[in-house]
This record gives sequence, structure tokens and C-alpha cells, in this order.
Amino acid sequence: MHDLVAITALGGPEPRVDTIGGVTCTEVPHIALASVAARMGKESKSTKTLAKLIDAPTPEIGRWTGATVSAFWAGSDQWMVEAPFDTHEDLAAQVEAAMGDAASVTEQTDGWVRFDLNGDNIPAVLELLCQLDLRKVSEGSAARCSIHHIGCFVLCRTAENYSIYGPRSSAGSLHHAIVTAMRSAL
Amino acid sequence: MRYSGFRVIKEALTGHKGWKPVWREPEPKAHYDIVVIGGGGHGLATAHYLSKVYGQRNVAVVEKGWIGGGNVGRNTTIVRSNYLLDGNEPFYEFSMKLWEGLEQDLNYNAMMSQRGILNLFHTDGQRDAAIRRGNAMILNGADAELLDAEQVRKEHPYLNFDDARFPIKGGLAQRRAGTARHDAVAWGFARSADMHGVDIIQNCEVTGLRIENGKCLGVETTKGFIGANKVGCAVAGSSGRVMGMAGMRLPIESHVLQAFVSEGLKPVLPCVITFGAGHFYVSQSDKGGLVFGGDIDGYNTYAQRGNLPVVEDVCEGGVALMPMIGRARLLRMWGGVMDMSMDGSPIIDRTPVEGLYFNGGWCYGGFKATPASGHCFAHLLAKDEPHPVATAYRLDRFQKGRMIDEKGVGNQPNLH
Amino acid sequence: MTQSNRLDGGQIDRNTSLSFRFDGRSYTAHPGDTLASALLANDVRLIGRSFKYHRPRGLLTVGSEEPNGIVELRTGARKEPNTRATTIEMFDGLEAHSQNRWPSLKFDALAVNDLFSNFLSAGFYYKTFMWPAAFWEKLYEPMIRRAAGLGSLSMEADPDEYDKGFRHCDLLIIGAGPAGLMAALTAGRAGADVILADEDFTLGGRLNSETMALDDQNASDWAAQAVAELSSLPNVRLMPRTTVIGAFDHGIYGAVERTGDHLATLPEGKPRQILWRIYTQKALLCAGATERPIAFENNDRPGIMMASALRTYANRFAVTASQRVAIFTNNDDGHRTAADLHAKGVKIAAVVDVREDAPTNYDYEVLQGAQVVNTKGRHGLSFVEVAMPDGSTRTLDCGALGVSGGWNPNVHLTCHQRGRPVWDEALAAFVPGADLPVGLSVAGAANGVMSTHGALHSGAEGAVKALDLTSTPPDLPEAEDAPVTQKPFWYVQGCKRAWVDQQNDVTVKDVKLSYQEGFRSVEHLKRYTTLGMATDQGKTSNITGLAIMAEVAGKSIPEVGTTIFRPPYTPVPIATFAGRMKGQEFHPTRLTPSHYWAKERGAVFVEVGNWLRAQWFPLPGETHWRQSVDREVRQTRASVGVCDCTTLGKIDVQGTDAAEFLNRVYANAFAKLAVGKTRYGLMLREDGMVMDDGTAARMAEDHFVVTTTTANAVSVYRHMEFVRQCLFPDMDVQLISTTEAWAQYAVAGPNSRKLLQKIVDPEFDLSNEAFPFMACGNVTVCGGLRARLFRISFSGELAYEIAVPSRYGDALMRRLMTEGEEFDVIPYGTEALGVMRVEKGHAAGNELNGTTTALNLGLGKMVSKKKDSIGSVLSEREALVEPDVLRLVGIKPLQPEEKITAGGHLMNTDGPVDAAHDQGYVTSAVYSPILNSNIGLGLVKNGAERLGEKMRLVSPLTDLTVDVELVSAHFVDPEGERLRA
Amino acid sequence: MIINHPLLGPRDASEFTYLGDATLINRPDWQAENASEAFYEYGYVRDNPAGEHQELWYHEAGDRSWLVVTRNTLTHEISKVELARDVARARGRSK
Repeated sequence: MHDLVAITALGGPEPRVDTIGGVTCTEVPHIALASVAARMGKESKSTKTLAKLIDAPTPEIGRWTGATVSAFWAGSDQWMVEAPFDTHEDLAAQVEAAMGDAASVTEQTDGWVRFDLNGDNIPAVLELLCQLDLRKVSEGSAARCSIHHIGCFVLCRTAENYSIYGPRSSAGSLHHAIVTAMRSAL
Repeated sequence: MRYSGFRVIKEALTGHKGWKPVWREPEPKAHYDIVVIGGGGHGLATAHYLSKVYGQRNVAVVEKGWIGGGNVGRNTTIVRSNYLLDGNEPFYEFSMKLWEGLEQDLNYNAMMSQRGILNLFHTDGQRDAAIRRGNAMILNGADAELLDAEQVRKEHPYLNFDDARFPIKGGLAQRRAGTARHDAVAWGFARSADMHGVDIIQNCEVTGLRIENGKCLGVETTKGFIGANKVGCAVAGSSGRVMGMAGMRLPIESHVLQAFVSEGLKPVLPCVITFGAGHFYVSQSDKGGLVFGGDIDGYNTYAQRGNLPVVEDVCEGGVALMPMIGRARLLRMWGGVMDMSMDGSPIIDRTPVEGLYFNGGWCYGGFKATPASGHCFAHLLAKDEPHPVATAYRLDRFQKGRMIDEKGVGNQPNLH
Repeated sequence: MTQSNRLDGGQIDRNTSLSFRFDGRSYTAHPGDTLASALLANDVRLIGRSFKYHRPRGLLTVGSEEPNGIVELRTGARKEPNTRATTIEMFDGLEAHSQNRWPSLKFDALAVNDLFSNFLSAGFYYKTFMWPAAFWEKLYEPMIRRAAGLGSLSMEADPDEYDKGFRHCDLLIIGAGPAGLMAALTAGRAGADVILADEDFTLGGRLNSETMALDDQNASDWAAQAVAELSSLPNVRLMPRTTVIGAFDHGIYGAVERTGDHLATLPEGKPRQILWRIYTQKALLCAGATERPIAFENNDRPGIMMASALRTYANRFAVTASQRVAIFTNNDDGHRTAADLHAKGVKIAAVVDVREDAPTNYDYEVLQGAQVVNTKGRHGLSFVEVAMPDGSTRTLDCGALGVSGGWNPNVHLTCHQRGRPVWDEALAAFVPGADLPVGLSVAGAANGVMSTHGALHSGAEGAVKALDLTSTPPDLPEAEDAPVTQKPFWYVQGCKRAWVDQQNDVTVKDVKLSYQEGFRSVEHLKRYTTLGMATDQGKTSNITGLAIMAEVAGKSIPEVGTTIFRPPYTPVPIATFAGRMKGQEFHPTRLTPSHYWAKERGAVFVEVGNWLRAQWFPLPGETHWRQSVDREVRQTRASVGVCDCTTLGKIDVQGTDAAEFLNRVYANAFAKLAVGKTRYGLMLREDGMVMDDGTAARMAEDHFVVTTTTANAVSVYRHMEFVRQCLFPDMDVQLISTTEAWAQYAVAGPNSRKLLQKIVDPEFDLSNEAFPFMACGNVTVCGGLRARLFRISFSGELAYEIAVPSRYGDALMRRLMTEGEEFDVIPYGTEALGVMRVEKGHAAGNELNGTTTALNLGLGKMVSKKKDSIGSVLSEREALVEPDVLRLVGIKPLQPEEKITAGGHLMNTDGPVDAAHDQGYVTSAVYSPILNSNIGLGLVKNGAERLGEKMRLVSPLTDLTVDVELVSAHFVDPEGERLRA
Repeated sequence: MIINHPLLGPRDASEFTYLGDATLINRPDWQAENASEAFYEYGYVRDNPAGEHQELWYHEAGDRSWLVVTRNTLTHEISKVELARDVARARGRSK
């Protein structure tokens, strides 16, 4: 086992946690990601194989599905697979093995930073951040959107629990945007 | 009627009864030597120089609405000649010299104000480009001055030096640049052309071009057919529509550029300033309004209005560059339709149709070019050969690979 | 002074007293007051000075259309010029100052302009100030500029914060008067998602200004009850203090919520204002109407106000402008004001009604068929002169005159997409035309429905129609339904100076002069006289100006036309549009994984796009950046250096057609590239210019890892998607960016292999034979961490690039430094990188400036003619292949220590120095510590054939002339032996 | 403006990047007789209509798909939105 020590996207040894008026924003580094893009003509095969892999129906447009290993829709015939980092650091390799020649798989684990929002009244925060029609956002939604000029994914786990994925290099700016909106709205 | 301070006083004492209409309201004649389509800045300037410099008296300008109602009446009034490329700089410097003598030439105060322009740069690469450009300006006989960050700070202490995301590294200044009262430019050219016998025909829309065996015989209008030996088209954003009547497709797209003005404020900005790390440029009018703008909306349109994202983008740039304008209020926003060419530079040329001449593709550089554009178009119409400073503005330059691409963004109009 | 003009009743909280200051003087007010009502309560009538003639001015209106009562609000960095006293919600400690006067409001030096007003008529400046030419710049213009403007900025950074947000609804209702409230009740009860926005801090609109009854309730009580019900509905969102400023495409509305302007100080982290973009299915405009004045001699004195404003001040704010009031009207509404004031015990001097048949059944005097022909009172109205129908004149003592010329519907938003209002003869006003923004409809007074009953009815109906409601609308309360009775009357004939636009000092005469001089279209009128161009955007003056123009032109008003209204409805602070995107947050900041390590090392950072990159790493004792950079270059070339190149774009290209895809995208060939090999790739735009360059590494038969320059990462990815989706839709190719996922480091220098051998796990053979120049592959490092290794070189040295998952970048960099100690390894920054690439003659950003072809850059041979690739055809246009096109060359000063400048131009040694004889320019210039000389790259006409030629480098801008020699661009190791070592 | 994305539904136009006339899909054959003339027309000459315009938008801050949007340049009304890939195929483009 290698002996290099990881740091989080915000640069600390441990994830950052901020709580403002009933909402907590937590940096979540313990996640492995791999993108899956169906090969030409192998779209349905990809869909089936992915469903097996996440033990749930492959997510429709704008949705996420699965449990321990889950996936969300990222583009036409493209999905992002999520799994716990500690057990799946080699997620890309595992997914590639599973998908075979049906899809192109790319490691995305460190391409992203993830912030989880927990608490009530999260929509009051999100309406200051992104253009999503929050009336239509419900448990299982996974939408791409732009937050302060940063391209993000917003996943609704439950009404009180959202995940926001943003590009890792912009973690600081994204975190600032989220916490600022929390201070303003809550 | 000649204007002067004495005249103003005399009229004041006699109840302003003596002022005459600034231009006549003639009905079109059946035939003219030259018909200019478009009563905007460029069309009216063309008429002025045709009649005053090139001795053409049998000239008409036809305008579909009211004169000066196009981009000359809806721009940010900036006048400058700080171009990089040899195809452009001599032309714009020629224009600058015409601006400098315009009031006397027109006997009309267009309030040309040489308060200077400062293009800020924020990276080493931008500085290198600014130096190359400044040198090109000087080598073409224009003025240019390089300021380092400290000099910029001394002249403009209110800029964001302490909390800037993209710190100011310096700027390229042209002191002779400035602003002019845009409406007055149109009115001044119109008044002079009218005094020299040009018929300015408002509310006269061109509905067609009469072309027989490859020759243009005149224009069909809402006021009937008007014959002409030569027809010159100077309609900016409407270039596609009018030249389309001659079956021509152009290396031009029409886009909207928004502009903004704040409430009147006591003087705060001494000159025109452009942000190098965002879409924002600004000056302050003599009435005190901050006149500012940024990038075009970026999609093809003929609608003289834009949308919020660009308004926000421009204001973000403004507050990032000069945080002290934050509490100033934006009073009015408007849009002008820009004839964006494929290399960001204009076209003044003959067309495949004999007797039909084209002036367009000014992107959003049209206002500063107004006198030279008129002068060079008049030269082309009168002498059938390009004016020496406008030889590069050929219609076929894209085919030949002689683009004049100041920004280096290639054949995508919305990036110029 | 204690609120001597207070009346009974009103919607103010008398139990609480607030203190405020105006021009340094203290006054008291109550919650519910505006600054305007509080000033009136304290009998302050003189509030400002006009723009041009500095005439004394007081309040004209009670709303956001106010042209005269504008002040500088707050102090210090929070000073807010040109703020309407009528819209400033009172708070304790409020401080305001009058503006555009010197030395004081009462004694204003520039009031002298008023004496010379004859000389300052409309457009006078176009006709003079021309001689001598120089004087315009030096004398006239500075004079005009000093006089210009009204309020002044603090010149300090705005300390407040602003937010921007997004909201969505089925129905946006703009305006919470009778029509808006009824529409909201209708839609809200039907379960629709409703947003009800109103610029006022109390919802209810005119209902709060009237004494009439709805059913058996007082109008304002009915409004309060409706608001209470609406706020109880979960599907209805009430947005008071929110102005809908514009109607934009596809049902998007801009709205500004003033969340903090009514507070003395903002709570920590809370915004002053929020810009909402409201996405609507439908919108209903219930913005009401604005009363218009009548122009007459000296109609601009403090105390002369709109009649409906006097009524609102009395009924809602319990204030009268004076204890003795006269009314001048052409319609019945003026009488309503008289009646209400009379009922509150204010003495009515008389109602002057231009109508011979004006109603007289009131218990105060009505002068039928009379007109106000003049007024007196220096800093405030003292009496008015009235011309009676029989030709006699009467004077009325009064401290205030209420003027009512009829009502103009607030059609502004209906024009924002260039819809044009149409003239309504009965109302003598413009009403919304047919060409409304898609999804917008209009109800109530905004639509010309002037009675309260009509407004309630059309509000309910508007909601039903907009949402196709099937549910029955709620019953309407009983309310007045009086018809509009008025005699169109715009201005009193024969006056010397009657104000139309009071802020910009445009008079009836100016409008006539404009016509006389030929400025006869409405747009010409506006622009020539500045009518309607002031901060009130002509809300009280445009139509009057139009009517006067119509009269002199002998046309009807609709024939003369109307000027369309543009956003914003009322002026908006620039900072509100900027929101949080300012200062350091103007753009997102992108950091590389080893950023924090570099910071520890004291690195100096530079912005590259949104990235921060280490520019150099100064050591103790190094006082000039050149020392650090020279050392980094020498050390790298002598032993080994490490550079963070994470910022380079990385694109994963997979699929069975991946190789063919790259063949199309790159000008040079890729189909035959072997697995485990990397190749330099040159990418052209379709117009034949170089777009970007980078490398493509073939990790597997169907898998490439492509790198782009930092600057073009985004545009190259977009371009590749275009080629994939739009040009070759059936290619089996998948693209995804991995720029962020991998931390990548260049390890360069003769000892780079030795260093990497200590990092890369031993089972991977890095020998030159096993892993030669341009090799690539997957490896593991530091005991099993997956990594990618590329043997590529930008510096020209034996060099590698190694990539690990980003979270380990920091650790890998630290490890490289410790393991490299034995080789005196150093980190180097972008400056040293730049020096080494120039020494090696690699083109980069300054050369790839978007106007250079492969031929220009000396890479012409790379453009394969054996295949189809983007840009290949157009790169052959005649002017792009002429013999004397610019070619990339190296440039050396004859005296090594002489500095050369990027951006300098090259001239022949003999011959003139001017644009006509320009031979080319210097693209990049650096000092080479290896050659101990300044060197540069440049583009020179036919340069490739002119190596060895001496030239003059001139930079008049920086006052520099240097004799230089054109040399090969490859200054260091031209044969490339080192990188193959 | 709002673009009704065929997959994602209504999205704000600010999430997209505009390229230009959808004729940019019709890239000429590099080996054709008149290739240079054809590429010049393709690259530089536009109809620039005042009315219906088929144009290319890229969902940069979204799913990265290129769309062909049919939009009126006088009113900005959008009458049709398609995936560019489908349009390209319909126009006979393949590999």
C-alpha cells in the first residue's frame, strides 16, 4: 500500500464542516467517482449492465438511483457512478471490468469536490445559487447547473439532504458561494 | 443659417423666433446621381463629404425612420484610433483627425471631447499585446502611451487595486481619444449635407433595389421609385436585409450590443476606461451619466433589446473594476443591432452589381469611424476607387485570406 | 420643529418616534413615514434644485415617479445620490442632504443660470462654444461638466453586499393595488403558484390612499385583510419592497427586492438588495396609473404637487403640505382630493377647474372654467393667480396647489419587448397595445380601467384568463365605479415659462423650439430637449411633451407617436446587478493540488485564466525575480526541476473511432500512433489558423489522453464536442474532461530519470530503451498508487510528466522534493518554464495569437494533405501562403546585455521606421541565463529565409531601439539530443 | 431567454454557448473540385435572416450536447429545439 497522504479539495487533512441557522454544509471527500459513456450502438447494453452494477434501474434523465453504489445521469448515454472511497478507491477499474466493451469508463474521483447540505429550508439557500426550478426538484433529482459561474451537479437525496458536486479546483470559490448564501438566506 | 455665440445671444433677446429648421423635409426627386440608403451616422457623413468634398450636389439620403435613429443614436459615444493592424490603424487615425476638426467643418458643436482612453491590462501577455499595439499606433502616426500600475493608480486612485481578482498591471493610453455627443454628430452631418443641397428624406423605407442586367438603376421605396446612377448602402445592422434585396449574402451576422447609462452624477471619471479582465468599458457624459457597456449578447438578432445575463455580466465587471460605482443607479438600458463581420473589421467596397456600393460590417466600432467611413465611402462613390486609407476593406478579403482580425478569434462574429 | 403639518388618522405608528436629519437639521417622524411625508410633516417644502437652472424645487409626487424631491441618502461610503425622498422608508437616525446646490440649498450660486435661461434654451450648446477650437476642451466643456450631474458618489468602495437569486411561479402579479390583490386572491385560492410583487413597503396601492369603502370596510382595511389571507396561503409568495424592473424574453422578469434599505444598519451577512430573476408561466401587470400634471407659468414652485399625492399624504401619511391648499384640475379626481383634505380640516382656498361645467356641489369654492396663470413664492408657494372665464384675475393665498391633469396608465413593462401602447381617446392617455410580451396581460388602471370596482373585476378576470382557471372567481367587494370625467388639458396658453420636465428644466417653449428647428419626431424631441431623460425617466412629463408637440404640429397625439419605455422601470444600483461577483469573487479561483505546498514555499502566484499558478519560488536573499528565475532555469538544466502543470487541459478520448477522430481534429496524423506512445498535436480552426497545440498519448488501442494549453482547455473541449456531434455523428467516440482529476508535474533535467526512479515503483523500467522519448504508460508510485507517466519535454531537457489522483498531488510534490534533495532538486514556476520554452523555440500563447498559421510558426509540414482535417483547406488561401508571410524566427541582440521587448516591431537596418516598412514583431522576449543573453522569438516576413540578417528592433512606445540578428528559434540543443538522452 | 432542451426541458440560455448558423453542420467535402470555394462559403458567408434562424447552441454548463435551435431573430421566439447530432444525421452526415 502506498504511503502518500491525501488532502481534501479545500486543502485540509479533514473535511470542512459549517453550520449556519439549521443547515450544515459538509465537505465529503470519501467518495469515488467514475464516468460511464456508452459506446456507439451499445447504449442499451450499457444501461442494462449499469443497472446490474448499481443494483437499481439505471437513472433516467436528471435522476440518480442506487444505494451503496449509485449513479446519476450526466449526459445522453452518460452516467456518473458514486461509491464509498474506502471500499472503492479503484472504482473506475471495477466499473470498466463490469462494463466491458459496452462503454468507455473514466476515473473521475478527484475531478470533483462534493458538499452535502443537511437541514430544513435548503431551497432558500439554493434559490440564491442556481436557476433550478426547485418546485420540480424532489428526492432522486440530479441536475446539472451553474453556481456563481461554476458548473455543478445538484443531487436531492431527501428534502433535508442535498449533494452539490463542483469541479475540485474551484472548491474554495464554491464553498464560499454556498456558505455566503447560507448566511444570507438563513 | 450660421451658428455662433452671437447668434445665440441675438435669438435669446428676440425670443428665439429666428431659428430655422436644421434640415428641409423634401419630397424625393425622380432621379439622383447618388442615392445613399441609410440616414444614420455613416450615411449622413457620406452625404456631407459627397457634397462638400467631392462636389456631388445631386444626392439623396433615404431613411426608413428618423435620421440618427440607428446605432449613431444608441452607442457609447467613444472616439479612438488605437488599433493594431495595418489594415485598420491608418483608417481610424484618419477618422480621428477628421473628428479633431469636425466642429469647424460642420459649424456644429458635436462636443468632441478628447479626454483620452485607457485600456487596462492584467497579464504579461496582455501587456506584450498592448506594447505591440501601441507601437503600431505610433508607427502609423497616432499617439499612444504605456502606463505601469503605479501611473494608473496615480491617475485613477478609485480603481480596484486592493481587492482585485485580476490586478491591474498597467494600461495603454491614447490621450487624443475621447467621446462626442452622438446625436449631435448625426444632426451636424445632416445639417451640413442639407445646406449643401442634399435631399434628406425621412420615413422613406427602401423596399427593393431595381437591378437590370447586372446594373443597379435605383431604389424602390415607400415613397415610390427613386432612380440613381449609383446607390450606396450604409445601413449597419440592416445590411443583410438590404443587400439581400440584391440577392447578395454577406460575411456578416447581426447581433445586439446593449449599452447603459446611470443617473447623472457630479464628475468622477476623467476619461474612457476599458477593463481588460472582464466585459466593461465606461465614460462619463457631459450631463454626468456614466455611459457604459460590455460584450454583445452573442446570438443573431435584429431586435434592439438584450437580456439580463449580459446586463449582469457588464455590471459585475464594472463593480469589480471600480467598486465605488456600486451605489450609482443604472437608469436606462438599450440595444443596437450590430453588423458583425467575420473578422471584426468593416467593408467599404463595390459589389458584383454595377452601381451598387456597400459600406458595413462595422461591428461595434462604427461610431468612432463615422467621419472616415463617410469620407471613404464618398470617395468610392465619387471616384469609383477606394480611398487610400480604406484599401484593405475589400469584400473578397475572406476568400483571399486577407482577414483583418484584431482579436485573433477567427470567423466567428460574436467573438469579435 | 414639531410636525406642524400632521393630521389625524393615517397608517403611521404615533406611539414610536423616529429622529432623522435633513441638511444637518434634526426632525422627528413615525414608522410608516417616508422621508417625503416626514419632511412635509415638518413643513419642509424646499428639498432640491433643478438640473439646469437650479430652480428651488419641492416634492411633486408621492411615489417612484418623483422628479424633484431627490436627495443624497446616508453618509460616508454608503452615500446614495439621487434618491427619491418619496421612496425612502423612514428609519431612526436616517440622514439625508439636498444636492446640486452650492453653498446651500436656500442660497445656490448657480441659481444665476435661471436669469440667463433665455440663452440656455434647448440645444444651445450645439450652436456655440466652437471658437476658438481649443477653448472647448480647456474652458467651455470643463465648465459644463462641473455644472453637470445632480448627486455625487462617495468615491469609496460600496461596503454593502448584494445577492442574486432565481424564483419560479405560475403567475407573477406586478403591483398589489386593488387589481393585483384581487388577482392574487383569485389565483391563490385556485392553488396556483403565485408571486405578488409591489415596490411599496405596504401592499394595497391606492387603496391605502383613499377614504372610500369596499363593502362596509375602509379600503385600506380591506387591503390589509386580503394581504393577511394571501400570506396564509403556502402557494402565494408576497414580495413587498420589490420592483419588477423589466420584462425579458420568454417570461423572465427582473425584480429588485430592497431587503435592507429600510434598516439603519444591515445584519451581518445579509444583503442590501436582491436581484431576482423570476421565471414565469404567465404574468399580470397591475401597476396602476400615474397622475399627470398641467403645465402653467411657474408651475415648479415647492408646494405645487400632484393632487393625488396630496390626497395620499393626507389619508395614508396623515400629512398636509400646507394648512391652506388650492386645487387645479381638469377632471373629477381633483375634487376628490379637495374633499378628503377638507374633511381632514385643511382649508381649501378653491378648486380651479378648467371645465365650465365642473361640479360645484361641494362645501368649498369651485372656480369653473378657470385656469392658474401664475404662481408666487421664492422658496415655496405663497399664492396663485387664476384667470377667470370673464377675463378677470383672482389670486388665491395657499401654501400648496394640487394639480390634476388626468391619469396615465403605467404601461412601461408592456413596451420592454418593443410593444407600442395605443391612444385611448376617452382617457386621453396611452393604454397597452396588442403587441405585449408573450405571457403578459394587463389589468386595472394599468390597462385603462380607472374605477376601483373595475380594477377589482379586471384583476380577478385577468387571473382567470391567464391561468385558464375553471374554479369560480371570488365575489367582488362593493366599490366605487365612477366613470372618468375629464377635459383633456395639457398646458395653459401664453405662459413664458411653464415646466414640462421639471428635473431637466424642459419648458413648453423648449418643446415648441424643438419643432421650429425641425426636431419633430418624438425621438428627436427627447434627444434635442432632454425631455424625459432625467432620473424619473419622464414618468410625469413625456405625455405632456408629446401633447404640446402634437398641437404645434397640428397632428393628433397618436400621429406624433410615443416613445417606448426601456428597462429598468426605476433606476437600479449597479451593484445589485453585480451581486456577489466582485472583488476576489469576481471570477471563481482555481487552485492546483499543490497550491498550499507552493504557498508554504513562498511562491509568487500569477493568474492564468481562473487558475493561480506559481510564477517563481524566491529563496531567502533573492531580491529580484530575475535571480529566482535564472536560478530555476540553471538548476533545471543542470540537474532537475519540478513544475506543476496540472492546469493543462486533459481530455479523455475513447472509442473505436478515437484515433480517426483525432486525425480529423489535429492537422497532423494520429491513426498510426502506437499504443504506449505520445505525439505532439497541432490543432487548427476551420479558418486555417492555429487553435491550440498539445499532446495525445495512446494509452490503449481505443483510448487517448489529450492535453491542451491551459488557456484553451474549455474551447478545445467544446470544439471537439462540435466535431463529434455535429460533423461526424456516427463516430464511436466518447469525450470527458479529466483536467481536475489528475495532479500533473513536469520533472525536467538530466537527473529527472534518476529522481523518478526513486518515486516510480521498481517493477517499471524507466531506462531509455524501455521508456524512450515520447513514451507513455500507466505506472504505480510510492508503493502502489496508480499514476500516469509521459516522457515529454517542453523545456528541451530529458523530461517526464507524472500524474497522480489530485488528492495525492500535494503529497507527491513533497515527496519529489525530499527524494530529490540528493540532486538539489528545485521547483520552478511559469517564468522559468517560459524562459526554457523560448530557449527551445517552442511556440506558446504569444505566438498562438489566433492570427498565425502552421506555416507562420514553422510547422507547415505538420499539416497533412493526405487526410481530411479541420482547417487544412482554408489554410491554403493565397494570402496565407505568399512567399513573404510571417515566419517564426529567433531574435538576438547584437549586444547580449541589450534588452529586447515583446511587442517591439522589426525594421530593416537601413530604411525608414514606419508602419509601411514594418517587417514583423517580437512575440516573446526573455533573458536566457544559459546563453547569458536576452533572446526572443518573433514573426518576420519571410523570416525563415532571412536567418543571419541584421535588423532594427524598435519600440517607440517604450522608447527602445536595438540592433538584433535573426537566428534559428532553437537556441538550445537544436538537435534535440538532451530530450532523447 | 429559455431554451427548451429536448432532454432536460426548459433551461436558461445563459447555460449555453452560442456558435452560429446551423449550416456549420454542412461541412464541405475536402476533396471536392471546388473545395476551397465551398469552404470559403461555409466558413464566411451567412444568410443572416431577419426571421426564422436555425442556429447552434452548446449546453456548456449542462449536458454538453450541441443543439439546433430554430429561433426568430426579430421576436426571439423559439419554435423548435433539436439535438444537433440528430440533425447532422438527418442531413446525411456520418463518419
